Amino acid sequence: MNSLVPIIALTIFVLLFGAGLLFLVSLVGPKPKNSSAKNSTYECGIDVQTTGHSKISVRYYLTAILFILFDIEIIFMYPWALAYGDFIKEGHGLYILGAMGVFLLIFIIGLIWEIKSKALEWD
Amino acid sequence: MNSLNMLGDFFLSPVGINHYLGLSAILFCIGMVGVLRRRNVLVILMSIELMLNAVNLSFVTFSHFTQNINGQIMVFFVMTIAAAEAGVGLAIAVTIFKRFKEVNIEFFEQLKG
Amino acid sequence: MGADLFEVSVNLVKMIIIFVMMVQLVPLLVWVERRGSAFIQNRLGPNRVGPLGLTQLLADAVKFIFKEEFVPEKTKRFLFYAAPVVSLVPAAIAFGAIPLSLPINIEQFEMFGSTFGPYRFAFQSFEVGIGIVFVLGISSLGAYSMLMAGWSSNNKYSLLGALRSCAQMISYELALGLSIVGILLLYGTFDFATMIDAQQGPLTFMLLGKEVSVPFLPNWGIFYQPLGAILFFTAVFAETNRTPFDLPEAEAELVAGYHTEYSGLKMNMFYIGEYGHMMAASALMAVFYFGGYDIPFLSPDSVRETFLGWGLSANKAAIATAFLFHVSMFAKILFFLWVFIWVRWTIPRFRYDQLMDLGWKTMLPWALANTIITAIVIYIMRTNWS
Amino acid sequence: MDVSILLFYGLATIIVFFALAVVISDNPIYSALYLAITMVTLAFVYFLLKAFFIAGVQLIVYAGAVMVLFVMVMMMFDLKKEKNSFSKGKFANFIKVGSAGWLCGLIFASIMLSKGMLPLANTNTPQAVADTSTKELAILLYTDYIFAFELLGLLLLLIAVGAVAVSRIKGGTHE
Repeated sequence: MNSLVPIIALTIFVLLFGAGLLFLVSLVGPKPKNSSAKNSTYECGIDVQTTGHSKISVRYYLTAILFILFDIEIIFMYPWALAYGDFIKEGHGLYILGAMGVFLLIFIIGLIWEIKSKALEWD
Repeated sequence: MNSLNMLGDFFLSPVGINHYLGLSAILFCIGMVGVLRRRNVLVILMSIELMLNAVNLSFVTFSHFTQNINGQIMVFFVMTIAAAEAGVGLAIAVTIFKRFKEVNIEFFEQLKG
Repeated sequence: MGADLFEVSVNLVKMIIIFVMMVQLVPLLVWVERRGSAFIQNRLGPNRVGPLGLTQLLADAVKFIFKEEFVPEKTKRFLFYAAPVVSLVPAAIAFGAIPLSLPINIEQFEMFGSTFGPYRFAFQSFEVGIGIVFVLGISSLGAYSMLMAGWSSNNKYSLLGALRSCAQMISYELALGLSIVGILLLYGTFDFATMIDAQQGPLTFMLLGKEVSVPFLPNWGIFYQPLGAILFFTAVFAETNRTPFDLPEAEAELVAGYHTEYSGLKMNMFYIGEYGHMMAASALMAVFYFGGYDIPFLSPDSVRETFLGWGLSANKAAIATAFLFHVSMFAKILFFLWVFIWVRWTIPRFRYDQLMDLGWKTMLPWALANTIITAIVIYIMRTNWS
Repeated sequence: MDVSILLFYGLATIIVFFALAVVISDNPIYSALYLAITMVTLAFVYFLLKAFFIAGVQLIVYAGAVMVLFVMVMMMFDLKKEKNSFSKGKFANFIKVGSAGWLCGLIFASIMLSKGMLPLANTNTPQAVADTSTKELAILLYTDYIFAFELLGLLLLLIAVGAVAVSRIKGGTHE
């Protein structure tokens, strides 16, 4: 709780700072003169060809899914890394090394499979 | 004790286990309404995430108020499963979307092996 | 946040000062970047406005403020405006969680006829116990502002750039997260201050139950984790979307990436967010691998004693010591910021498939190897074999 | 008025508001962004409950990974505002919302009625340090729950294989 109040206060302050700055600038700056050429979506000077959102390669979402799975495996290593020294001090070093060894083995098999299966190829 | 009394008790007492559990119950039911009423499969997946979060919240609450760390481990596992579920669910949704251009759950009923 | 009004207001002011410092450093860095790039490319750079072109910063600021507020048609207006504002938040909070110097311990003192104290002010916006995990989590929220900007612009270049930078960010977050495991193994803590405390003094480690000391080297993380440091710094480049990994802004194919449709101050806010990320990353680099606010061979206590010897009161000595060590931390941050700029103008941009290959197929396995080697070496060194 | 009461009710209001917005908003991209806000606020609630590491994991996994994936997929789909975002049938909808509300009331009533039945520990222990509580968690996770932990590793591997296999299915317009 001690650290929560300043975090929330800083978030609110930064949001207000940004929004206030944008608002002030919109008061100061010149009023926009609109024309259809200026208002249209930027497409390197030609007329707008597509409606904005064209088809996008599925690889982006495949990358994101694999990221989530590996990210969780990495998160599982954090408490392990934190308690590693304590385990060694109590003489259970080999146990904790083995426990994570099996997990890391699964991780490595997964990584090798992903690379071999060409799921991570971009062309 | 009548229900009005109970409500008054609830809001005037200092924040304790009941309040967190109440928040968790509200979140769970909002997620449930989403699952039942929405027809977009992605929004349904998100509502399920909301329900899982509600369960996590109650786990953490019990863990805190009974000073038992087991609850937090459960939360850890639930988060893992939830992420895995979201990954596979989205993979299936994307595959169906690229084939049929459809995310409506009622359309999914007509799919055949 | 504090027990009484004095403590609360000091903490608030401190928080705002750190944020404003971060924002104020951005124009200065832009100037350094322009002059530095000119220096590297054998040009002059901006040198007309004021001495060394320093007042160029002011001119730029004025220009940004008096730009026309312009939104293209068919944009989602709310998200279009929200994206640059949101991009400030992760950087500011991540930077606020990193200790910039020793905490200041203030003893009881009298002011305006009443006594205050004792207080302990941390030299950072707020102390979070889970420092590393919190900073990683908060900085991963940076992806939202990009996606919001890319999607709300209703422009295919924006959307493509946003997706690209997002995929790039998350790919390198793996290597980033994994390279930190080595540091966690080494220090056994999430807390930044504890980590920095462990890096004081000369290089000392346990070898097979005996303590070995190397008196001429500081006890910094870089000597234990050289590979981890390299991986971390490389991943950070990709996280902050800096060259050689600034693929989202590849002009040849994507115009200007997710901020194609942005102009004026809104555009500038994205830059503040980017530079804020760079500052947080530099500070993390200093904390993890270069001893944080540590000055080699100079312990805080001896410095405080010296200040006390000069006739300063205990409170003033504590403040002076904190600021002295803050200078050390700040110098390290500035050095790494200069390395960011230096690399930008030295190494050409990667191609997108090369970038993804580097992240997934090179850096992730190496980070894994770093973790395993660190674990085994720590096991061998710290176990009591007798 | 204690700060923690203010904090709890503030955070709870934000959570409930944005959770409702997720369900009500008829643009799925906005739904996903609202859900992200809900997740971040929930992480703050975990802070309030002194589950520091869980709060960090919530930020990294839910807010930083899962929701980013959702937003990315939404943007790829380019979904417009939906015309039929809710299921039809007045009576059916009434039953659906009613049953959810009934469940909510039921849980509330059971919470209030079972008040005091759970032996609560003293939560006013001195400021829990994040490191020690995380170490406790780690020791439990790698001793009592070691089997579940290794199984989860295996599960994640299977999911990765499955996701790649599913996305390999031929056909459709997206490359």
